[in-house]
Parts: sequence; C-alpha cells; structure tokens
Amino acid sequence: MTAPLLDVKGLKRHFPTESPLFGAKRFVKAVDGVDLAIGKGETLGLVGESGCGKSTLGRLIARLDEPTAGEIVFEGRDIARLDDRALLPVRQSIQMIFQNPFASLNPRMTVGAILEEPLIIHGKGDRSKRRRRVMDLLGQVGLRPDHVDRYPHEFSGGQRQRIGIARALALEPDLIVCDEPVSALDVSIQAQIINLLQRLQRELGLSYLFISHDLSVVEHISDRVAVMYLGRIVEEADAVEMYRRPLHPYTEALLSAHPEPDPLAVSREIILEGGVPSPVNPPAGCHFTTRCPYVQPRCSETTPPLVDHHPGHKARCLRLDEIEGNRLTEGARTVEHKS
Amino acid sequence: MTIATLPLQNDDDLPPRRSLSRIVLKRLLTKPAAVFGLVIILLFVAFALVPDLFSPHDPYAQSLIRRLKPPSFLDRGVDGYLLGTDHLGRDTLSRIIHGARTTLLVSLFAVVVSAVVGIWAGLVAGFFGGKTDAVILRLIDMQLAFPVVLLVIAIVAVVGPSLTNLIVLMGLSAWPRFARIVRGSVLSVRGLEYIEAARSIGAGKLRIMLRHILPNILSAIIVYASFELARMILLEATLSFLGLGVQPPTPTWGGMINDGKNYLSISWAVSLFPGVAIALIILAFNLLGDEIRDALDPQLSHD
Amino acid sequence: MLQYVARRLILTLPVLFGILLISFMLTHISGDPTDLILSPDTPDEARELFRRKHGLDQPIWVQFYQFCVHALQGDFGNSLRFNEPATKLVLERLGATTELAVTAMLLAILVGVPAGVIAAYRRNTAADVAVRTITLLGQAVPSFYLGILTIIIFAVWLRWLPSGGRGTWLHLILPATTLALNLVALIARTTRSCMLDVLNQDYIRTARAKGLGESWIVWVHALRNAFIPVLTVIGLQVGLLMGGVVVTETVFSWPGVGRLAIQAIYARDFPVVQAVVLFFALIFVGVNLIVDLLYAVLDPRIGYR
Amino acid sequence: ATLTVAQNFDPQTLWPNGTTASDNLNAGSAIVEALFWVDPHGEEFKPLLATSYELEDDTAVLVKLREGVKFTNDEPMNADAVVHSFNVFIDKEKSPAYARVSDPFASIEKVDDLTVRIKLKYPFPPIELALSQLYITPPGYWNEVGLEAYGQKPVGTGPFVFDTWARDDRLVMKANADYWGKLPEGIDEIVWRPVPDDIARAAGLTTGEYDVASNLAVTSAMELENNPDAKLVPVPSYRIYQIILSSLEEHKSPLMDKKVRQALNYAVDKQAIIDNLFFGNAVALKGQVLREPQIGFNPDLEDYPYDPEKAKQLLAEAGYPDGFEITYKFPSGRYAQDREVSEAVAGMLTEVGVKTNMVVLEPGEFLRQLRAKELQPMAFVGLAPQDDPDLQVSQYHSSWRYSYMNSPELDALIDAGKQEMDRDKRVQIYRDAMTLMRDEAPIIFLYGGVDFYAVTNRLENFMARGDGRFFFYDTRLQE
Amino acid sequence: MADPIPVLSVSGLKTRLFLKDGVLPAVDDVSFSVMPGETLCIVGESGCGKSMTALSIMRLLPRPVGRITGGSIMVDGVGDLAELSERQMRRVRGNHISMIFQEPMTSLNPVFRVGYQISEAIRVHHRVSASEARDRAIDMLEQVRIPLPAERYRSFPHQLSGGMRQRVMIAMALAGRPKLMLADEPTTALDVTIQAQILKLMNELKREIGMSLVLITHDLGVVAKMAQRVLVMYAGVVVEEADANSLFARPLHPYTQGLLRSIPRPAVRRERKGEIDTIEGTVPALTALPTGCRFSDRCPMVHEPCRKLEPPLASPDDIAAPHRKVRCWLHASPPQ
Ligand SMILES: Nc1ncnc2c1ncn2[C@@H]1O[C@H](COP(=O)(O)OP(=O)(O)OP(=O)(O)O)[C@@H](O)[C@H]1O
Ligand SMILES: Nc1ncnc2c1ncn2[C@@H]1O[C@H](COP(=O)(O)OP(=O)(O)OP(=O)(O)O)[C@@H](O)[C@H]1O
Ligand SMILES: [Mg+2]
Ligand SMILES: [Mg+2]
Repeated sequence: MTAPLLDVKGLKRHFPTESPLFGAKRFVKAVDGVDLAIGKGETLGLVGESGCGKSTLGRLIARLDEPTAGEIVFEGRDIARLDDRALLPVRQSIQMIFQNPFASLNPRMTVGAILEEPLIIHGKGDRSKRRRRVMDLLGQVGLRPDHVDRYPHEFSGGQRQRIGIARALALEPDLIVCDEPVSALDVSIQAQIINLLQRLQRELGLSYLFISHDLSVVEHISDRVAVMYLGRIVEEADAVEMYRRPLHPYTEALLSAHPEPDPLAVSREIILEGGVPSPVNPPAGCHFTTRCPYVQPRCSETTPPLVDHHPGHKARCLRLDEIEGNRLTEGARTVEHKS
Repeated sequence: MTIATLPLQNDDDLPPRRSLSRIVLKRLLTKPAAVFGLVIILLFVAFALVPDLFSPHDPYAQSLIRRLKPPSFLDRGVDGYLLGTDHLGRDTLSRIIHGARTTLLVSLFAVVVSAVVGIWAGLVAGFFGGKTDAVILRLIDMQLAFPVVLLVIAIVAVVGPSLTNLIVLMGLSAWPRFARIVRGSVLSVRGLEYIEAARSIGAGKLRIMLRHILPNILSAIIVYASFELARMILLEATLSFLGLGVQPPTPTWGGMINDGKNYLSISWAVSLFPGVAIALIILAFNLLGDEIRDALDPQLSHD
Repeated sequence: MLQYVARRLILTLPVLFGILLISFMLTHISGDPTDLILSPDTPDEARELFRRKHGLDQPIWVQFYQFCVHALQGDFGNSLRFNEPATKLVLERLGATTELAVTAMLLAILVGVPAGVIAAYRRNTAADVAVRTITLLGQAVPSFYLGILTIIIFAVWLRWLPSGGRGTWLHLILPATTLALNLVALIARTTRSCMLDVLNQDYIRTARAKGLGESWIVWVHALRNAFIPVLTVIGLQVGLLMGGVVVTETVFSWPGVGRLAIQAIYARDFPVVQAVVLFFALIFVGVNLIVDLLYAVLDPRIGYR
Repeated sequence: ATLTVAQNFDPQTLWPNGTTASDNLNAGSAIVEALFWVDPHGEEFKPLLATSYELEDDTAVLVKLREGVKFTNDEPMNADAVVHSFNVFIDKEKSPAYARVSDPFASIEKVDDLTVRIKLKYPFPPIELALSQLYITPPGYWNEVGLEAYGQKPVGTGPFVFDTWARDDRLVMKANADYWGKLPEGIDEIVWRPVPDDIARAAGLTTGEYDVASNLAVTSAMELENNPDAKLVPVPSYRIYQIILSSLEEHKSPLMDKKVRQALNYAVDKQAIIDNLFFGNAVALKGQVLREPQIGFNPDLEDYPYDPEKAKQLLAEAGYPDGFEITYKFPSGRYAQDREVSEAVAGMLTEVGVKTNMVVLEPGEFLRQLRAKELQPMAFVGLAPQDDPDLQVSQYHSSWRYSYMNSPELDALIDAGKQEMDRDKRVQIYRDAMTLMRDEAPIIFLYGGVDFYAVTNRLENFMARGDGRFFFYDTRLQE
Repeated sequence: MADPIPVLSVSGLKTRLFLKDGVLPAVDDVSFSVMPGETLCIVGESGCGKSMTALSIMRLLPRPVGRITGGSIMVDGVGDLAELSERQMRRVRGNHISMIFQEPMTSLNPVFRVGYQISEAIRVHHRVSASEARDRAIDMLEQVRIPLPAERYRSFPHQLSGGMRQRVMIAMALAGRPKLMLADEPTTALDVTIQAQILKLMNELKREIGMSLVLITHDLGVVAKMAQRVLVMYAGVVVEEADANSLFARPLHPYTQGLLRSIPRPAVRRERKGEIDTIEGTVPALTALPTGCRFSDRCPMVHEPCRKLEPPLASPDDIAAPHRKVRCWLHASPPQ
C-alpha cells in the first residue's frame, strides 16, 4: 500500500476552559488522540454526535487550529506545527467547505471577489487570468457567468454552497475537508450538492474528509467511515462493512436510531439511556460507559485501544467478542415499531 | 478541463453590475427619512464649505446699536436679520451658517479621531484576544473611569483651546466607547464561518481584519458614530460653557448657545436658533445613520 | 463568587494606578498653583514659602514618589486652597453628589426603561415617536442650557421649585432631571433596540404559546432579558454621570464633588483634583463591579468566572 | 429674622487673613474684626477694634485699642491678642496672601494692656490700609486649635458668631448678643450660600430665596431693576479694565511704537462698550488708571476720544497704513463680560485695520501668563490692587513682576511717591505720573467696572465697597 | 358508532405576510383535519409554509406582518380560532392546543428556571397555588422521563442538554393537557440518538394522554416512523395528502416522488457513488411564483396545462384512492 495522502497520528486538541483564580487549569478535550488516514481520491466519512469533536478535527486537518499534540502528515510532511507563513503553500492543497452556506460567505463581497481572493493571496495570474479562472470555477459548480457580480444574499442556499465549493476548488487542492456541507440545505438541494461533490471527485481526483451526522449521506458518499465519540475514534471501517456490521455499541445505537424513510421498515432501535457526559469531564476508561447497554465495571478501568477486529475494521471496545456473538439477544433494548 | 455544467436556474433577467455604494445610495434615496437627513446634512455641509454664499451678513460684523434684536418676522425685528442679532449685534443667521464650519469640523473630526483610534483598538482587541485584549480592556477601563470633562478641562487648561487641540482631545476622550462597540462586534463576527473561510484560503490577519471583519461591523460603527457626533457637539458646547471652547469670535453653535444663555431673559432668540441647528443636525445624522445601517444590511429585503 | 470579586478587584489595581499616574501628570504639567491660589501681587518670598510648605519645590519625580506612597494610604495631602486634607474635602461632598447622581440615575432608569419598552412594543406609533423625540432632545440640548432654562421656567416664572441649593426633595427635582435627560436618551434608546431584539426571540413565542398575557410577556419575560445589555449601558453611564455633575452642580449650586473638582482644576489644587479623580474612578469601578455581579443575578448563563 | 446671602463661592477659610478673596472676607469679617475699616460710604478710615492710631515718627505707629471688648469665647481682646495676631499676620508662611501689605511691618510691642506700638521697616504712606487688614484673633483659642481649624470655626469679636457650615452649601452665623458695638437690626441669623452660576444667583434673588446677591451679571441686573421686592445696588469697583500693550524689548511687536499704542486708544469706542455691554453701568477712565476720588487722580486729563480716522492716521505715520496682525489674549470667565468686551474691542480694532488673533485663556492659565509676563503683546486685564495710588501705579514699575512697560521716568515718579509721607506732594507726584502714562499709552484705557448687588427691599442701609466687600454694620432688616 | 369529530379542522387557510416590499402568500388555501389520537405529519422543504401554517393555528404569526386573510380553523369544543379575540385565544393556547418549536436552545427563556417556566404554563390556565403548580410541574418533568425531576426543576435552561431542553418544552406543552399538540420540527436540532429518544417519548405520551399530534418536519425518515397521515407542502400549498403507507409506497405528485428519490436510500447506496436522483432547480420565491402549477418549472413531467392553471387539490381521478388528495394535472382532468 502506498503512503496515504494524509496521515494523522495521535492528534489532540485540548481547549483550556476559564480557570478559577487559583487551582488547576481545566480542559475541554475536544480531540483526544485521533489516528486516521485518507488516501488519494478517497472519501473518509466522519460521523458522531454533536460536540464529539468532528469539526475540531476537521479544522485541525485544515490547519485552521493548532493541535495540542500529534502529527498531521500531509504528503509526507508534518504540517502540525507550521506557522502561518509556512502554511501558505499547504493551504493550497487542503481546503475546506463549511456547513452553513449563509454564514460562510462574506456578505459584503461579491461572488467574484470571494472566488478571486484566494488567487490574489497566492499570487495566481494577473487580473484577466484570475477573472477567467473565476468564470471557469463558476461553470464547474454550475453557476452562470453573470452571477459573478452578485452578492451572496442574492443566492439560494444551494447556490451559496456551490460558491463555497468553488472557493475551495479555486486553488486546486488535493484534499477537501467538508464539514457538514449539506446539513443546512433543503432536502431536494442536498442531493444536487452531493452529486456535484462526487462528480468533482471523479474528475479532479480529490480526496474528501466528509463530516456529517446524516448517516445515509455518509454511507452514500464515503469509501470508509469513522465514528467518533467524545474526542476519540471508536470505530473505523469500509462504509459497506460498517453499515452492515457495526461493532461498537455506540455505532450500533447510532445506526439503529437513524430513521429509514420507509414506514414499513421494522426498526430495531436501540434507545440510549443515561446522561451525555461532558467533554470537560469525560468518564474514565471507555468514554461510552455512561450510556452503554453492555457496560461492565472493567470498562471504566482501562481505555480500550482501537484495534483491527476484522481486517480493515477497527473498533475501540473491550467487550467486542462477547457482544458480537449475542448481539440483539442480550443487553440491548430494542423497540418494535408499527406493530 | 471543463465539467458539464449543471442546469441553470431560471433567472434570465440578469441584473446589471452594481457596486455596493451605488446600491446603498439608491436604497437610501427611496427612504423619505434618509432623504430628509441627507438634505439637511448636505445643506449644512454646504454652509460649512462656502458659508459666504449663504450668509446674508459678515458673521463678525458687529454693531452694538443693533444688538439683541429678535427675528425679523417678529415685532422689533430688523429687516434683513432673519433670526435676529446676538449680544454684539451680529447676525444670528450668518453666525449659524458660518458656525456650521467649526461645529461640523470639530465634531466630525473628533468623531473621526475617536473612531480611528477606537476601531483599531477594538479590532485588535477583539481579533487577537488573550493578553492583547486584556491590556486594551484595561486601557479602556482606565479611560472610561476618568471623568471625560475633567480630563478635557485639565488638558485644555494646559495646552489651550485651539481648534486642533479640541479635536484631538475630544476625539481621544471618546475612543474607548468606540473600542468597546467595535470589540463587541468583532467578537460576534470573529466566530463566523466566513472568517474561518478566509483563513482557510490563507488570508493574513490584516487582510481578515480589514477586508472581512471591518466591512461587516461597519453598520454598527456608523450608527454609533451618529450618536457620538451628537455627543461631540454637546461636549464642545459644554466646554464653551466652562470657558474652554473654540476661540471667539469664531462662531460655533454650542458657543452661541452659551453666549445666548446669559441673555435668555432679554432675548430668547439668541440661544434658541443655534439650539435648533444642533437638534436638526443631530436628527439628520441619527436618521441617516439608522437608514444606512438598514441599507447596508443584506438581511433586510430591499428593492 | 468571592473569588470572582477578588479577581475583578485585582484587575482594577493597574487601572487605578494608571488613573493616578495620569492625574498626577496632568495636574503637574498644567501650571503652578501658587499663581492661582495667591494673589498676583504676592511677593516672591511668600510664594517660595508656600511652595516649600506644600512640597512643590521638590523635583517632580520626588513629588510623584511621595504622592504614590501617600496615595496608597488614601492620603492625597492637604488641599492647597483649603488647607485641609483633600480626602476629607471630597468625602464631605460625596453624599451630596451621590444623592444627586443616584436620583438622576434612578429617574433615568425609571423613565428610560419603560419608555424604551413601550417604544419597542408599539413600534412606529405615536408613543414610539414621542420617545424618539425625547431621545433626540436629550442628545441635542446641552445640560447647562437645560438647567438654566428649567430654573427660569420652574423657579422664576412658575415659582414651583427652588432655584438651587440642596435641602428638601424639591431641591433635587430640577438638577436630577437635568442630569437625567442625557441618560434617559441613551437608556431609552438601548432599551428600545434590545427589546426589539428580544421580542423577536423564540422564547417570547414560546411564552405566547403557553397562553400568557401580553403585559406579563413584555414586562417580565422580555424585559428581564433586554435589561441585561441595558445594564451595561447604565454601568458605563456612570462615567458620563460623573462628568455631568460638574456642570449640573455648578448651575444648581449643588454642594457636591463636581463643583469641588472644577474649582480645584481651575485653581490647580493638585491634591483635590487627584482625590476627586480617584474617587470617581473608584465609584466607576465599583458600580461596574456591581453591574457585573447583577448580570449573574439577572442572567444565569453568566457564572462568576 | 434670617438673612440669606448668595455669593459666587464658598469661603475657603473664615480667617480673614487666610486669603484676600472677597467672598471669604465678607463672611469671615462678620465674625473676626480688624483694627480699622474703610467705610464704603465716605471711603473713610474708621476705628473698629482700635480707637485711634498715631504716627510717632515715619516708622513707628502707636495704636490704642477699644476697651472692654471680648471674644465670643470670653477671651479678652487686648494688646496680647493684637500682638499675637500681628505676629501671625507678618509671618509670610502663615499668611502669604497678605505678604504685600504686611511687608512694611517690622515688629510690635505691647505698651500696655490697651496700647501697642508697631514698628515699620520703612515709611509707608498707606499705613491705614495695612492696619485695616490686620484681623484680631483670640490667642488662647488659636493656639489651642491651630490655623487650619481656626479657619473652619473661627471665634472673633464681630457682630456674628459661627454656627454651622455645610461645605459648598450653607454657612450659618448667629447674631452675637454680646457684641460690643451696635448690632445690625433685625438680623438674627445670616446664611451664606455659594451659588456659582450668575443666572441662578439672580434667579434665586427673584424668587426670594436670597436676600442679598453679589456679583451679578449686568444682564441679570437689568432684569432685577424691575423687581418690586428688591433693589439693585451698583457699586463702582476698584477694578480698572485695560488692555495691556506691551512695549518691552523682549516682546517685539508693532506696539513698541508709541504712536501705534495711541492709535489703538483712539480706535476703541469705550463709551459704546459701556453703554451697550454694560447698559451704561461702567465708568469711563479719564485717560488714567486712578479713579476720581483717589489721591493723585488728575482732573486735567481727558480720555482718548473715539476717533478711528486719527487712529488710522497715527498707524500710517507709524508705518502701518494697512494695519497689522497681532495676538490678543483674554480670559474667559475671569471678569464680568470679559469675552464680550474682548470680542467688541477686537471688532473695533478691525475697523482700523488691526486684525487680532484672539487667544482665549482659561482663568488659571490666564493668571499664570499674567504673572509670567507672557500676556504679550496685547491682553485684556482688569487690575484691582488695594485702594492706594502706590499699590495701583507700582504695577507699571519696570521692576514689577508683570509690568509690560519700561519707562525710567515713570519708575522715578513711582519710587518717589512710594515713600512720600506728605499728602500734597504725593498727590502731585501721581498726577505727573498719570500725565506721563496717558501719553505713553502702555495700555488701552477702557473703563472702571461696576459691581452689582441685588438686595431685598427688607434690608436697609446695605453697604458695599469697590473691592467686592460688603458689611452689615448699621443695616436693618425689616420683618 | 358515529364518525369521530376531528380535533382540528382547517379549511381554506390563507396566511399573508405584509412585508415592506410586497405581500407574501406564505400559506395558500390549506385544508386538512386531524382526528383524535392521530399523528399528522406536514413535510416539505424549507420555506414552503409549514411553520406559518402551525403559527396561523396558534395565531402566533410574526407581528405585525403576518395575518390570516381567509379560511377557518375549527377546534373541537372551541370554535373557529380565526374568529376569536386575542384574549379568548390566550385561553386556547397551551390549554386546548400546545405547540413546541424546533429550537430547544432558544425556545426556553434563558433567565428563568425551567421549573418555573412549566409551572407558569400551568398557573396561567388553572387556578392553583404556587406549590401545587410546582408539584404538577415536577410531575410533568417526571412524565417526560427527566431523571431527578425535583432537582431539575431548579435548573436554568443552559444547564440542560439539547435533548433535556426539548423534553422540558414538551413538558411545558403538556402542562395544560391539550387535545392537540403542534410540534414544529421538534428534533431537527438534535442528534439522531437523542432524536430517537424524543420521538419515542412523544409517541408514548400521545398514547398515554390520548392527544392528537401535528408533526412538522422535513425528514422523511421521521415521517415514516411517526405519521399516520402525511401532508406534503410545496411553496405555500398542500400538494399531496395521504396516509403514510400509501404515500411512501406510491407517491403521486411529482414533487413527492422527487423528494423521496433524492434521499440516498439503501437501494441507491448499494451502488455507491452513483448519482442520486434530484429535483433540479430551486424552490421558487413566494413572491415570484410561476403561473399555473407552482412546481411546473422543476417538474420532469410538466405538460401543457401545468403552465397555465394551478391544479386543484383533489382525489386522484386516475387511481382508486379515496382517502388521498393530490394537486396535479396528471391526476385530474384539466378544465376544457
Ligand atoms: N474554540 C473552542 N474553545 C473551547 N471549546 C471548544 C472550542 N471549539 C470547540 N470546543 C468544544 O469542543 C468540543 C467539540 O466541538 P466540535 O465543534 O468539534 O464538535 P462537533 O462534533 O463538530 O459538533 P457539531 O456536530 O455540533 O458540529 C465541544 O464540546 C465544543 O464545545
Ligand atoms: N417574519 C417573516 N418575515 C418575512 N417572511 C417570513 C417571515 N417568516 C417566514 N417568512 C417567509 O414565509 C415563508 C414560509 O415560511 P415558513 O417558516 O412557514 O417555512 P417552513 O416551511 O416552516 O420552513 P423551514 O423548514 O425552514 O422552517 C418563507 O418563504 C419565509 O421566507
Ligand atoms: Mg461541527
Ligand atoms: Mg419552519
């Protein structure tokens, strides 16, 4: 196997919280020791509940934030500690698409100015060349040339997200971090954007880190999927494998809770009880202990490692073997619907 | 390489290329309140620029015989002295017209000075946060806790009330309020995704502050500046009251009110009309400030 | 919470020190007090004695050192004019100023907040226009002018109220109103815009969905939220208020610190100026500390961090 | 009944020798009395705690004290008290404000219980003036409480006794039942109120809150004229208003030329200023700095008439046919209508081609510049020295701290007048000085001010003096 | 047994927003009814008027711009809400009908304790003492399965997680024991695992209390799980109404069809990276609707009459489905 495009090792990001006048500083461990890799032309889906650190991880990889510890090896070079100046060339290769198409475009800049800005910053071409490139970009994402002088508020949400995509494409990156790029969009527009992203990937050979909480979308677009819980990756596998055979109890609950758009589907929903822990004060050992239906005392004692359980299918749970055998017969509460 | 473009949307009537300032102006001109404000301001600005064109008399020409006359449309008024005369027999209207220059100069520049200092301080504090923020906040606190009038009096007493000194001092006295407003706005904008987006394409700090943050907090600044302007006009008046205002015989509206207050019982007109001028200009700036904010706001539906 | 207060107080120390430093420098570059306190024809010999007596003959840095040492003990030295401790002079008048300022502030709040609420709730109606007009007047009329005008109208013409001085609550009406007018303007304006914000919030809709009465929603649910930013403005207004008392106390012969301050500045009575400035700063800092604490009472989201 | 008096400021101290400010003295001297006083009516020198004085020679004065006078704390007013008070008075550290008047005093000795002998350092013609400013304090109480506390709560021999004092608000005095002299009739209590704003002071008088208001602005005064309950008392002031025209070498300006200085005198219409800005309530100077009844006033002199043509002609002769530009400094808020007068004068000068760059000075800064001789080349001042020709004229002596002229001839006259004990000779010396000054025109002669007091009709026989002092001896307050 | 009377029956509802620059027909001729114990889902994409419909029923339209301009809103035992005075309406809100909103984060007043906010909802409709209200509020918290309800009573909204806050909202809505609950996207802001908890809770409560539910959402998964009947809205009008099973089995309106197809479904997912079917174009602005059918400019099956005349909402005349309604010329005979 060739070296992956991006290789993240032991990445951590701890945000200091307001500390009392005297006493120890406290931290939100938003990302707490993440390893993952993305190959060229590959899409890695990242799912997990709100606040588990997905965005923080994405921002670290796009180097919009500085990690507390760990390496981000991009094309063989660790970019985790580069300063702003040294990052400039890296920024060309790693770009980001943001969640909110309404907030991610500067309302006081025209579309043309928005798309031209990266080219100016990176000194690409003269005025007319840049203008031509802007027009090309508009075409690539399905916008008309005459849109160039309009302001973001004159566009619909889907169109705005296209502008965001065009901006990410402007510097011809290799990797794009997509942080929930469709979750703010209408149902019928969402599909258009997903199709666009896939088409661009095919034609430009892009790699995506695709962050989303919509499990259907992630399943559709990803080659591999990673599941995050409270700052850690708890499971990672090929997309098909993951959806067919989730290993970690959290993944299992997550997938089961996702409502299928089919009233006849018999859902075997696992309802998680127990409090959602705070990232300032995560439970000891396995972070999922507070809500896990299979929890045992030893789960709180050691932090389970992320290990290959099946080939290419990693999970972070001490009881995998025991659970896998008698899943759905023991422990897990299931709910029948539409009986 | 090109990609088959996606089907376009159904907007065939293409809008012509527009600049933001043109759009804003066009929007403003459809609002009666904005037009009213604009007209008043332009009128006073015209007074300030070419006072001689408008003023019926030399604002300095005194005649002790003709002093303290009521407006010409009232009993005892003297023809040609529309708004009456002051305690030295100078034409009030002409002095208001000429006073526009000093009053607007002092207050506008003072606002500019405080805005420039305050905006920078606020931008830097809000954007960099941390220690920088803490230091600037302490400076702001310090200045805010120092009674402005006392500060200005103390300094003017030393350096003398020259026009430049007044502008600089009054300006410096107001920067912390600007800084606070700007800092607050920056904090609310700083976390937005488009700032993040600008960083992701490699935009430097200065570029982000000036191209991305500043234009987006501009409307808050404009509205606040219109408010601050009123305060500056009053501050100059108060300094006149304390004997520290602009040098006589140069007319300023605040100074005229102050001169007139001594004659309030003999001739109310002397202080009333400059007061009306102040109220008008403040009203105009307030109206315009509010309307500009609305016009700049893409959230509001226009057209 | 005690920790929070302690932390806040520690943060104000550099501020207070800076204020002292500035006021020291300002007063000392602004001229020789002997000229102002002794009559112009006083012989030089007597002047020298006066300077020596008040330590004005020392090099400036020695004076500053002495000043700092004493200031830390709350001692600003004797007033050059009154020959009494400056601190005592200020404290004697602090009550009067507090009475005036607190009344004015209360008046401004009691008028400004409801006015702002009504203006916001009845947006673009006559009530709104009325409030905005008063706001405009508050911004446009210099307080010395307003003061004199009210004296002429209410004291001289109508004979309803005394023209100045301190005494019964009747004496308080005119100066407090004059002082309040500028404050009312800003408070009403801020309240109005905050209320407009709050009235659009989801939780107001929730309150309506519960079937609560309109006035309860406006005056309790909405105002409680809108009052938080208004409180900030009020806290900052204290600084302006302190400036305002200088003029108001002069016009209404109110025996307060503002009048002392302005006379002291004119006379270059350094110790008094410094004492006044420090007291004003302390009040400002204190009030804003209280405002911060009130925040936490009003807004549970803000902990004492 | 209670008499309420509104003055500009609250006293800083009630010890009259603590400051020379009239607001202090008016209040302080109602409690603490001097040896003599100058009656505002006759401008005569009258005994108070002393009964008479006698010049033993040019430098020794024998003072006889009034018998049977007691301080209100029962200490006797006698030679010991006078000796004590005298020693404080000449101590320049304790009473720096009086350093100039006390300068000629060398020492004092008690002759007997009611007689003291005062030794002078040099002959001093205005000795009466000096003696009228020596206030007598009780040594026992003074030594007990000290100078500062004495000023806060004085004990004296005067018609009133200190009662309470709320700073900057009200100072209350009660009538002294044991007063040695005649008490003002009907006044049981005096309340002194500091009211800094001119208009507020007048307003309070109109509403009847105050019975006496001092230092009124001329505009308010005009209004009070029609008030049926109060009367306006205009008092010609000792203050002489003038515009300094510096002719000193170090202050190079067109004013170095006498013709220019004279021209400016012709260019200013003083009468118009008096008539319009003061509604006639000011006294034109007769081309001299002494007032009509003063020793040395020269009745032969006439003021410069208003004659702009002549002014232009003189300017042309001096080489300024088109006039010139000059800096003109003036205070704002120091004197009555200082700003208005300055603007009016500037306007008049413009007519003859002299353009002024007006520099307004905050009163404190104004005084500093006055003393530092920085009010050059031209500035508006109102000088009010004590009522003696020497104290007046020596301000133009080249050695004087803020003299803006240097004339050896004038210096010689001043030096002569200073020591001349013979009254007639002294008169002639100052008349000559006045003639010289008119010709030299070191100033623009403007006007002598008028102080306005308003007094309730209930108060009879109110007396005010040109130096801002007023007294209640002989007054009567009706119910 | 007679036909049950609908809890709510809306007919011909028209809601207009009078904006500065024109009138927005946010809700246009919407009719539907809700039977006792029934769950009706309203779906449709953003801006199609779902919330406006609910707010019209509650008479909580944005002021002063929103106004009901036509139609009736009959509520069992109350009458036509559109006719009530504001004072009468206040007695209906929270009592006969309750509403919960999308944003649990902002829909609770941040400065009051959650318990107080619930007891306030009780006291406004029932004359009970403060302590009784408190007990009942704690009861409500328990009913919505909040652990340690007595302690939570004293919490402020920010101290609760999103799921907890939404439970509080539900408790508040239930406080008046309403016959009908309007839930406007109650789970959109929540995680799937939390969403599952809330939906389950709502179903349980509905059964316990026996109330009807109008659930507004754009998530077809949620619809599939919750709805008995479904109302599909597009650009201010109802385009299709059907029972849930038949709608998913056989959507009639081309918009509904497109909507269902544009979700990556298991079938599509299997051939990963294949294109998802989409509805091209975007929703038209309500101020610039095409003439004729509002969907005509995006409809793959657009034909002649569509661009001329707006189709009526009626039972399809081409298939036997008496309980279904659709607004499409494919299923209605165009006028001559
Ligand atoms: N700048 C920051 N300072 C402090 N804490 C932060 C910061 N950014 C994020 N956090 C905290 O880190 C944790 C992870 O946040 P993150 O935004 O990465 O979550 P997420 O998985 O993207 O959530 P969502 O699905 O809601 O977007 C959260 O608890 C958040 O509060
Ligand atoms: N306060 C308002 N002012 C102006 N227009 C509004 C307002 N509220 C809603 N609208 C408009 O009314 C139309 C219907 O809005 P509504 O909120 O009912 O949509 P929705 O279907 O609930 O959408 P979403 O799924 O986004 O909540 C939209 O076009 C919207 O832009
Ligand atoms: Mg995120
Ligand atoms: Mg909605």
